[in-house]
Amino acid sequence: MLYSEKVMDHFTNPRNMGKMEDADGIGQVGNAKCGDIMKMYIKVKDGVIEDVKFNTFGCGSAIASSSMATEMIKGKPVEEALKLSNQAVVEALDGLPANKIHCSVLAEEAVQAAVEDYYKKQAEK
Amino acid sequence: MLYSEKVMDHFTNPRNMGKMEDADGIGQVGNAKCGDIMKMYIKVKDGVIEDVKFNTFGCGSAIASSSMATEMIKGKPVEEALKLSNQAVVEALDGLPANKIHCSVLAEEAVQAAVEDYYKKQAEK
Amino acid sequence: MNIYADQAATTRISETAKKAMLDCMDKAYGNPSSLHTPGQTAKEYLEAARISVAEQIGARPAEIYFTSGGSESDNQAIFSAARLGAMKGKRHIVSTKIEHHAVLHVLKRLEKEGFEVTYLDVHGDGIVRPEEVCSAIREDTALVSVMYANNEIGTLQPIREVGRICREKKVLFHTDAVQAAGHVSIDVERDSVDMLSLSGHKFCGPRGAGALYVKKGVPLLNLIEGGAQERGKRAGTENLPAIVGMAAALEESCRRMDEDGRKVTELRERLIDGLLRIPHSRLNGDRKRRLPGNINVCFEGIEGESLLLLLDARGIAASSGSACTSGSLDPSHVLLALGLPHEVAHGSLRLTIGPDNTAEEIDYMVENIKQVVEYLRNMSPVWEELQKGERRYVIQ
Amino acid sequence: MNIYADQAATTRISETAKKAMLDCMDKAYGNPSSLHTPGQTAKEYLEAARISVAEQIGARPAEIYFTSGGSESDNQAIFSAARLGAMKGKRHIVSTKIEHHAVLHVLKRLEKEGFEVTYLDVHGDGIVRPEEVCSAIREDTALVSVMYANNEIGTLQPIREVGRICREKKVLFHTDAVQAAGHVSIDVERDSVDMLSLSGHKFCGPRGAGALYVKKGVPLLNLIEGGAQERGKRAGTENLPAIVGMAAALEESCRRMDEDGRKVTELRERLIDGLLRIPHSRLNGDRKRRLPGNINVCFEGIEGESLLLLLDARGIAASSGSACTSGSLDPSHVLLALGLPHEVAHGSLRLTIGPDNTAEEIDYMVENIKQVVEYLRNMSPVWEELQKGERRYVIQ
Ligand SMILES: Cc1ncc(COP(=O)(O)O)c(C=O)c1O
Ligand SMILES: Cc1ncc(COP(=O)(O)O)c(C=O)c1O
Repeated sequence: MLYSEKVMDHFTNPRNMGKMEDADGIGQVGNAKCGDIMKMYIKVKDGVIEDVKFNTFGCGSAIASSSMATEMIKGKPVEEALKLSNQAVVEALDGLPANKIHCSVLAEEAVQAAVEDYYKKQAEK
Repeated sequence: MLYSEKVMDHFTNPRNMGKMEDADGIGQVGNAKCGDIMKMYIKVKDGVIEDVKFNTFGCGSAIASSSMATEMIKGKPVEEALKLSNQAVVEALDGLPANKIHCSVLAEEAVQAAVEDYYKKQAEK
Repeated sequence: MNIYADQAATTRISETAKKAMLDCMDKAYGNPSSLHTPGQTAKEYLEAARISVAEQIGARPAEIYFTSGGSESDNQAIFSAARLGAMKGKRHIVSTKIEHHAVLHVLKRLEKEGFEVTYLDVHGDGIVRPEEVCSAIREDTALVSVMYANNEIGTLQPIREVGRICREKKVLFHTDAVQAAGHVSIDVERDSVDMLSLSGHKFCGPRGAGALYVKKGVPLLNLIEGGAQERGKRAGTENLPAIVGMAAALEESCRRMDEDGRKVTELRERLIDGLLRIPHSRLNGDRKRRLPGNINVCFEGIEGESLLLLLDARGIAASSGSACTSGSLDPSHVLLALGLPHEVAHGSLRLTIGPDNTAEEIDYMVENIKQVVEYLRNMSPVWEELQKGERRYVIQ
Repeated sequence: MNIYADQAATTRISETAKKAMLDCMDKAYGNPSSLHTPGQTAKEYLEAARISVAEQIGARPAEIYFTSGGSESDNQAIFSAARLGAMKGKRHIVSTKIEHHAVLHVLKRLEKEGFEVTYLDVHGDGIVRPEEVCSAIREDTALVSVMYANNEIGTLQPIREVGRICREKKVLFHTDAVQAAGHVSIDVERDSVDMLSLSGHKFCGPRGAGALYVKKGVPLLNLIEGGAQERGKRAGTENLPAIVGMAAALEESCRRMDEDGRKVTELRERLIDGLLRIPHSRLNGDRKRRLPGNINVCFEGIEGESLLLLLDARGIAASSGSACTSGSLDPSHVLLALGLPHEVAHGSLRLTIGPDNTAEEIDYMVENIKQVVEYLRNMSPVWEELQKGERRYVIQ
């Protein structure tokens, strides 16, 4: 198979998929021209990511990477979420094809963008 | 098939094959280096080829051409035998592959050589 | 339900072709170059296949060269024409923006060697304009190469007109008919074609056999040097079972062409009608002038690979021009040539069907594609932006 | 009795290979480039075949490129090495006088392009000398290409030694192992080979599939441009059933190599003994260092094609290096390279046998060849001259 079982599982049954109306932080990365956009929503309470949602326009591995990333940061302190690396996502997915590694990078960036947005909004408060 | 049925018939059941001890004319053409030698023996009585034999070192079409040529000149006046053309041999054989036409030329030449030898011997008498 | 709707990628081998192959393995096991009976029997099979293939495209047997497939045929035709052209100082080639990679990548390599290539536009409908071929031809044009039918969007090119122009201008004309052969009528005389490529596995023949038609009198250089097979123009022990299978498949496809074509066109129309009912979808390529079995649509706001994989999970085998399916970053050069923006081209779906597909399957596909498109749009931030008016719809 | 003794021309496909092909047609009908399940299943078959072929020659799967056969593999290997060499100013190639046309004709074309080729002698025994390879290598040598086993006279070349020399001298080494694969042990590591060609139909696999081994790190250029198949190095939809059949056949041949080799060698020796009892006959090529199944003899005073056809009439399918079988004027370049004069080379007979041949068949062949040789000598004016002492025997 093109993808590992883990990837196919997260692709066909994505976790935390959907929008979030009252997000504390929203990050969107990628662009439609390149075929991948990820949008990540986080809800933070006491410095911990209480809830997370994502929306993705992209291929199977983009969707699976988003899904896996949300699972990996849910319940974690925001600082820890910031440290999420794309390698960690790839490993958690039992690997990605070489030409799909950029999807995991996008997931890492989406998390970072959401956290940064959260920080910004906190600062504005 | 590579060869027509006629060629195969003359190749597998060559007519007039063998040597002739008391030949009135013997012709030999071709050379072993090129892979074809034909030797033709004729017995002439009253200007008519009464008997003819051949020996050939060569491929299937060389043997078939020799055989056919002997049939075509047997019982014919020597002058007529001299007119035997390679095309006539090819036609009588229902054709030869393009790269085997030289075999029929060799047969024509072998007949001519035998007749010339006969003339020469006659002149010497 | 399991539906194979990717027949442009490769077809399942027909029973006719398989039987012909097995018979050949059994009875014609010799090497056609051998003089003995098993060899000569093999030779007879080979020449019978040549006669049969020639007949289906209006050619003479001596004008058919068997190759390993469409790519090899394309490579040999174009490299040969280019190299022979260069000897006469002709280093210009006319082709189109929507050729298969087996043509385009050869042209790219020739460009690196100093050839100049004019890639003709195919406008919004995916069809090249004969008059543009005409005006692109120059004094130093060595070759015109225009495909018979496109593999992604199925558009039929005006080969007869292009052929006539090339004949008039005395320029060599090659056509990649890999997608056309066995599906639409081909006649090298009527179409004024000098060289034509075809491939067995696109019309229910086996993989590993193709043919190159080269008009009598047109010189041809080898791509593969060696033995004297194929009149010295293509070395290598002939893949006889596959060649024989290809000939049988082509004969059958051509014999059934009218009947199958009608049936498949009807299925295609039903499928297109169903899919275009999905909002913000469009058909790629002219609706009429296309292969009977080709449907290529774009759905705005979603990406093709994920669409494809979800359809596969529902038993539908399809294809996409999405960048993600090719391992490159850009989506299909064919969809871009139609003028589609990248983000829309990413959302393409190609369904290629044949006479073995049924109306029931069509309806199943329409229903499931609708559901999957909806599902993916729901998770797509692009779709969200489109709906909110933050992004403009490209497909109305 | 019907005896197929031309296995070096092509083998009959084994039941194992045929079964593997049919299973593949049935279950792996998709295109390995497609993302859907039928495509990915096909991809799995393809990669399993790659692993299997790699294993049999001691290579890594990523070092195996599937092609359409031995000729294509040879062409790609040599053209690639030559073109890459030329970029570094290396325009000299070392090869032998007895290579197959798929190598020789590529070298001839390269010579026309300005390359210089040293064709090494093979002496009377048909075997190249490693020390002569060594001294032929120059600063500007781009490639050494020495076949593993000769197709006409079956001689095994000292590949291990040649490989070691090339490795030491840091020169690229290609070997045409088309006749060797599946018949004698090959190990690309042990043999220090950089590129190796093989062809499925020479070891009871199907026609239309071959492989090119290219050592990791050795660059490779395409012969066929287009799609990204075979990691971008060989375009064209993979001939999957044939590839899978080839892998199955190679696995089986290698598994049975020792046992079959012993059996076939015994048959070969019995056949050689029988034939050499015919007066003025000789074995061509070293008697020991030869393929298990190859017998090549010359009979003085007769011509090969007629011998061949008469044997065919008696049910024996054989081959000859006679000029007449090739359509050229000169007999086999291999026999001439042994130093045989033309007239003797014309009288050659090649019998290539396999494990399916029997001792009974061997005896039948000996008896019938004896009769036919006698018959042809009786009608041969050359034989007459030899017997009369008007011509000198070449073979005592
Ligand atoms: C030594 C050798 N090399 C190359 C080839 C070419 O292989 P193929 O005919 O499969 O292309 C052959 C057989 O014909 C051969 O015997
Ligand atoms: C239009 C076109 N040309 C060429 C090819 C190449 O054919 P093959 O894959 O048989 O080499 C294909 C199919 O892949 C095609 O669709």
